[in-house]
Amino acid sequence: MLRRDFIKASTLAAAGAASEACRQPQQILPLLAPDPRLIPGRPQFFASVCRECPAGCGLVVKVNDGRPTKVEGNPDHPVNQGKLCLRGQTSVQGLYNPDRFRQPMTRTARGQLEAIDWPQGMARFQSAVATAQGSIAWVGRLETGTLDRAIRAWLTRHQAPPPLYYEHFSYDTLRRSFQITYGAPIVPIFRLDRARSLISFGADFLETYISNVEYAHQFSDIHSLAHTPTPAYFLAVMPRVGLTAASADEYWPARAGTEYLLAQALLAVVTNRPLPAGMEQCEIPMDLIERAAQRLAENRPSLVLGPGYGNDSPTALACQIAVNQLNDALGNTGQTVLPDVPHALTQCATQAEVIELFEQRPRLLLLHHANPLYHHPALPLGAPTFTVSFASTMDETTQRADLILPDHDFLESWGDYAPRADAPGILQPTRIPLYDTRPTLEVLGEKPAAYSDQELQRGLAAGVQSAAVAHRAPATPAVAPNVSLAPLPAGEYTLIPFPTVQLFDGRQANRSWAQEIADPMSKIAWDGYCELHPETAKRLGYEPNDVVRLRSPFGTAELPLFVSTWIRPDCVGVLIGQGHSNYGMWANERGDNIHRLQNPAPLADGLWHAASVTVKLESTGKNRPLANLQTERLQRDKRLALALSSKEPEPPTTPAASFYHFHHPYVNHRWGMAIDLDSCIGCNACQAACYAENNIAIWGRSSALSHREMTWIRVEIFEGDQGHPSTELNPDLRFLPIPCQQCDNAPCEYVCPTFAAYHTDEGLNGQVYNRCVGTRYCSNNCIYKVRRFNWYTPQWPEPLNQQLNPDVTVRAKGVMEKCTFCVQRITQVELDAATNQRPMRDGDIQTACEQTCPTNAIVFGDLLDPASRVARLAADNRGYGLFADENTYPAVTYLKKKARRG
Amino acid sequence: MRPLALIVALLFGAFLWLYYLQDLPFRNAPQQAISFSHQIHYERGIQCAYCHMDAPRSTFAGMPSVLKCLGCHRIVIPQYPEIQKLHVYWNTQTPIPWKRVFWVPDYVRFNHQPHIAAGVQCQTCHGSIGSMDRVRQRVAFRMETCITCHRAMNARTDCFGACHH
Amino acid sequence: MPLRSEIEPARFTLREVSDEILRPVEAPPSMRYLLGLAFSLLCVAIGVAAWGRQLYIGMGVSGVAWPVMWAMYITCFVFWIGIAHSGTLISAILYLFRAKFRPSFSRASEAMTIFAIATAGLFPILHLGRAWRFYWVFPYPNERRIWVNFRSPLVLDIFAISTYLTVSLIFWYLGMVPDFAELRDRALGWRRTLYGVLSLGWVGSLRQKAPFLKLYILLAGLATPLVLSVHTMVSWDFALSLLPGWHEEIFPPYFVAGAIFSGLAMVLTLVIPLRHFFHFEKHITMDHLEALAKLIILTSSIVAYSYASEYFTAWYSGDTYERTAYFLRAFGHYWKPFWLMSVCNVLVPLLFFFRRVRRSLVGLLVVSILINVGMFLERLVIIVTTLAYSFDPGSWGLWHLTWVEAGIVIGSFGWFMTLFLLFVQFAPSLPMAEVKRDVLEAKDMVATLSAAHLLSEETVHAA
Amino acid sequence: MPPDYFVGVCASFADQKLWRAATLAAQDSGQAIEAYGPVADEATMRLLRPHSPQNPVRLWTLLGGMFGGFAAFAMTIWMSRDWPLVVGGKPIVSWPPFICICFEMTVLFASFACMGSFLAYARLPQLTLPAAYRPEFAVDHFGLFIACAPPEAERWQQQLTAEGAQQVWRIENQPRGRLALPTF
Repeated sequence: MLRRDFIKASTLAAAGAASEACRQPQQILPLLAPDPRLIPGRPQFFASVCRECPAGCGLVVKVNDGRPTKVEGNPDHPVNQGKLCLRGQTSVQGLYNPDRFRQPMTRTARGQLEAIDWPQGMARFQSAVATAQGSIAWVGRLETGTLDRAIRAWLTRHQAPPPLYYEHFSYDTLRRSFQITYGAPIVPIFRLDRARSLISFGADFLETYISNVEYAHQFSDIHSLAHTPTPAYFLAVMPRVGLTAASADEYWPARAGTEYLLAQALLAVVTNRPLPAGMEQCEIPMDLIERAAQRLAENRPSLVLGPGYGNDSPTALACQIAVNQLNDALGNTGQTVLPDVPHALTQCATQAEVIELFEQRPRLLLLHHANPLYHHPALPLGAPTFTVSFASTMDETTQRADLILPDHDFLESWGDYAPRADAPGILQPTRIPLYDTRPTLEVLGEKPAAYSDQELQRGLAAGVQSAAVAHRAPATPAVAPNVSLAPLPAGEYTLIPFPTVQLFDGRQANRSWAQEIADPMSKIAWDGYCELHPETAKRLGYEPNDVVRLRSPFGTAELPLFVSTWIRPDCVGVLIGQGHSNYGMWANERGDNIHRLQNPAPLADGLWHAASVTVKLESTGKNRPLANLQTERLQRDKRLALALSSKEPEPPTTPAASFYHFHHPYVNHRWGMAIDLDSCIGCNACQAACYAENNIAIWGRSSALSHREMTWIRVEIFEGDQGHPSTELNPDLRFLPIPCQQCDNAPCEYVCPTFAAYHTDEGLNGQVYNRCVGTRYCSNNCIYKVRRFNWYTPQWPEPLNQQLNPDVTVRAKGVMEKCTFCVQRITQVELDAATNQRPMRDGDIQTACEQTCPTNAIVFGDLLDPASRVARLAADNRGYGLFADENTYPAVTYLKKKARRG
Repeated sequence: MRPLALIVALLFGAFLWLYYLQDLPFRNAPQQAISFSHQIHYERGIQCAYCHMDAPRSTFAGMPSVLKCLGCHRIVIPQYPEIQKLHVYWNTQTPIPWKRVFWVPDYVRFNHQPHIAAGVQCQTCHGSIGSMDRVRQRVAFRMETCITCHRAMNARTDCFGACHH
Repeated sequence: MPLRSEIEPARFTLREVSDEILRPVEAPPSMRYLLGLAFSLLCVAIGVAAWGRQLYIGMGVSGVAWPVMWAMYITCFVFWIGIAHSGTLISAILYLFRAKFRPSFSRASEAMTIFAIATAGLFPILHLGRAWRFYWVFPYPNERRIWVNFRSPLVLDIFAISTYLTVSLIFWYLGMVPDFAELRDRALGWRRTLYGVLSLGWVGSLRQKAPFLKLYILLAGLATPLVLSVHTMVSWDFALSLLPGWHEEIFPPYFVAGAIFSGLAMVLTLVIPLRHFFHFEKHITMDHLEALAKLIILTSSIVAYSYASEYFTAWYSGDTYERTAYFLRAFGHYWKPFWLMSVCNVLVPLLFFFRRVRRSLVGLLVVSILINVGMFLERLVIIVTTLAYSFDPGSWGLWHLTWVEAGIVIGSFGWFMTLFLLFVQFAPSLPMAEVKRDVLEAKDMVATLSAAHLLSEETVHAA
Repeated sequence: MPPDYFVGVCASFADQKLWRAATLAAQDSGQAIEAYGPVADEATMRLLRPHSPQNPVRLWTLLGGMFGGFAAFAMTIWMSRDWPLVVGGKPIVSWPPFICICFEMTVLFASFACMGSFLAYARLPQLTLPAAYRPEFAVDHFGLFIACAPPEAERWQQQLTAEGAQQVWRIENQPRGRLALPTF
């Protein structure tokens, strides 16, 4: 007789109180009219284009019951081929940003912003346009296609100058150099996948340079052992090792600003002309330059990229021109550099034009998703100018606006965007608008020429249209401007403002995922910081986490210090993207805005340069602890991230003999994963996809300070290993993504008292949330430390709770959680296969991290099926298990990185 | 001895309420927006799948749209007061706020699709809805009910893979 | 020739013994006692407040984080269980050995055992993330048809601790039944009813004393292996894991020796003030305290040997994980507690080799308190440094104390002292039956020896 | 055989040796007696041997222990097999950890049996005290009660006073009040 019957039989009078169940039953709202496409409970998928940055990757948005929950790359889109970077994954948080405008607002006489309704808003807008009589300025984000045509038509109708498309990374130097060498100021298309050897003089093409997902994908095709037997050779020449230089085969720490000498030297060697004067300034031995030039000549076609935003010094133009001439001399133009296929960024206004526009103080300024005052704090904006902002969230510039007519988020609106001619993409709304916002097209009242129906249909289905473009021969080469570099004054350091993959130009600062997922290189979360070499820090007497005041001729900024060997001793690196004062709950108070340090005016060559400033360092005596999520960078002899040693191939680490040879009775599947360390570039896209898919909680900086982030797959970074230590000239950096290893002999399972952790019949290490009482012994005993604990009850500020994935349980306070190999995706595919009576093919199931990894480093599959990719990779001689000698039999196989040549 | 027994009874009752009785929804048959009677419709030969048509293809069994009700009730007894309520909902284009009777906690991933595919009858879990005027939960949605059936039909009883993920 | 201490009790009469031992119980509580009780109740209030806050807000308020998921709570758990073991050692094991100095400590240390387990028992519930579901660790039949994982060291702990509490409770309470009987006869009003109920109607008749003695010897026999097994299972909480620094074979004997070592120190810390305030100097003589000090030297040497063997095996095994773990335990972030622990546990007890220290009350008290500080730190160091510096350097992290954890630790000490003070007030701190037995034996011995003219006149006169 | 009725003679000795001798003599006389004393020591027990050669508590403790051990093994194995979950690559019935639980339950049930048998044989808990019991028997005097009909009581009184009893008095059938209220 079951216990409950026993209770029923002996229940005392207390049972009378069981009237209405005290838990309020939920409500079910049916549809008004049946809709054949909408199956409640099943997700729908809409194609769109990501507008998080000008790269314009294709999106497939998963919508659960009318609310988008996850975005993934569109496999058919030529730019990103199904992949997305960290920023792309956080675009869902842009839609559900808790700090979005709910309705139009206007500035009252007292200077306060107060809410108004749309008719009032439109009336004030019309009156402002009328009084402006043509002195109208449009400063908006880069737009192409319909909206671009509408804006230009509207401006010409009001006798106003054409719009200025403001992007802080506007590649002014690149366009000016192309105007000099090829006659047209364009941003070209780079084809990394055709290059046999690659040199970058500062372009961080794996992080923010033009189209980082496309380049990451192409870079992996030419550089990873998994995709090519003869990997290409990549040399990075920059004063600081960023995420891009971390994947380089060779790294020259050239003195900031002397890159142009190296480019000219390479050009001289390739075209055997005399070397330029002053080569000793760049502190790079000549034999290295000869060898690099020889390697460039042998492996054709090659590709040489110019300086990026981080080393956009006064000599950047000379360097870029030398790079263009080098590409010409090596015959790369037309092969890997396509100067006559302009990227959409060509339409962007240069920084100088924007600065000059703000000086003219137009009577009416229209801001469309642009935040120039954050990047140029010194710009004048005030009294005579009536500012109308179409931004969807408050930012530094909109804070000074007089009228705010909030635009839809790009996931709620129609539109189209073509990063380049042969890859236009169409945006379509994935939900009814969250708030009382209106698309800017409607506010302007323009009627653009519509797409034809079948174009629209094809575009909506595929999300992309393809059109062939002819390549044109280059114009006559021009002379390089003579420029010289002043020696660094004593006590001053070159400022290197480096952008990062998660914050871009500061646009994604109010995304909790972008802030919580640690910076790929420094592993610091939730804070802006400055970076100094250990010698410099010791010489100046600074300790890590001390707050240092950087004083430049134009302003000061106080930032906590992070000490790392990946920057030249005479430089100080500052992370850009943080330092917002009025941008939202997660973005504010993350350190000072470093753009105050930069030179607000353009230099003599008419271009605004980001890294044209040297700063003095002063200690402030204050201390601000940084949330460093990985303090230890040396893996010692722990055989974590291994490289193929050039000596004899080491035997694969096989588990030691064991008394307990208990063989799991796997019948149909044993899920496993293979992670190729040679492909992994450490961009953390997998972490963002995992946060989006599995409802992972965020608790902010104070929790990150004590290591309480909840990431299910952490990417660790190591410098070399016991065999070959990482030196400053050749930093051998290795990224190691660690999901749950789903071990067969899982140390976490036999210590759990309530069977919350146990082994499923399909090889997964199960974590049953409702059975867990929170002893946390499983996390202690896990040698990979992949198990995380819910310290508090997770909060999702309204409306972020609409982003929660209905297929995954939202965990409560006091419960352990860990990577589940996206078990909700596994069971859904298994169910569909079972109901349709068809076998499951390898690749049917893609975990969230595998799906978005730009370099295909992660492969998921069934280890029992010998034909599956993961089974083949598991048997690869490069394959090894993490801590395999501890007899945990992990289901994740890591593939060794190739030995570092250089 | 009198007060002692009372205290013991109270304590025992509190324990029962806290851990067992409070979520026994046996008696609850919430008053719905429209007092729809399953019995009348079932007797006229309307099968479950006619209104709840998403059961074989989704986690959620699906609710009939307002228009589907109107399909018949535009003609069948339109003047009946409950049907008048239906017309009011349709004219004001507001969905009918049905109160949920059968629910499982958030940590249980119940999916109708495999159950319908395995040929489980609706009455097995939802009780004889066909004979109910006001829907009332007869079978307790507790783990014991599910596990007994899963073991009998040797369906998948893997805690993490099947239900709790 | 018998030891002087053996014939010392001959001087007292049985009534004198009864009056002296029962005086604190029957006298109204002194102001000092009430002050002490109030202070410990305040500490308990602090502990309850801290735990309430942790329950309401979440485990995040305590200092534990990733990867150090256990810290102060499990340290307290092992510390208090350790204290409990020496109580059983004195009352059970020494009873089997017929040790002469046993009666003077046995009741106080048994009480210490019960209250230490009662305190330790709180921590397995208190450190849970979902403390309100602690009963899921017991294998009770439930409608979910799910049982408990008997392979988990935590479940072994549950069985061990509950058995140990039950057996010690039986042993302690039945041992006190004769004393309650005497108290019943002397008390009036509600105290008579209380002691009447507690004495179960004991009258000291032969029919009751024969099975009583047999019960006492059997329970002592059962408690001895139980003590060793309980702390072995507590040490398996760490030894059954894979972590370098926990996964050592020396742990069971090391933890048992450590437990008895810290327990003896706690007995000294409790008995010396008890003896002073309640004037039991005649019954708990300096010889008895010195016997304890000698036991402390023995157990301290075992603990010292264990430290040395841990480091030797780590070095000798050549395993990189072990070497890093043990090197960083001594020179990592937590080097201060480590070296303080080593001094307190290894060097300080060496002072007991000097007779002057062994026989001075202040010396005994100071050394015993330092030993307990050392043993508390030892558990903390074992737990925190192993978790902080485990296999993967990328997952190294630190633990920092927060006021919630400190509040709960203070609460646990307050809870223990409250129980002990209540015990001292409501029950005799010395087993009167056995003290009287020693008095009678001493008198017989004096009688036989004086008959054989072996004793000097003044000792006979003093008896 | 315990004296079920409360009629007889009771004596109070100050000296343990005299008390032992008197009790021994009374035992030899075959009368139903009951001896009281504040001290429980092995010597007296061996001398007076109030019970059968073996004390029954030992047998019950052994039985309890064996039952506990068997119950533990049965419980752990049955529960592990009732819902067999594979954990950490260990077999379903992994008996090494089960042995620990078996040992703990053995000690637990042995203690319960030991306590139970002691309370049973000592006939505790009793709500009323025997008439012969005096408060000083728990402090420093030793008592001896001899159940005898009134006629022989006189003889026993002389004998006891001869043997050195400090005080001797007659007990008639006076049941005590509730909760052990000994008279002074």
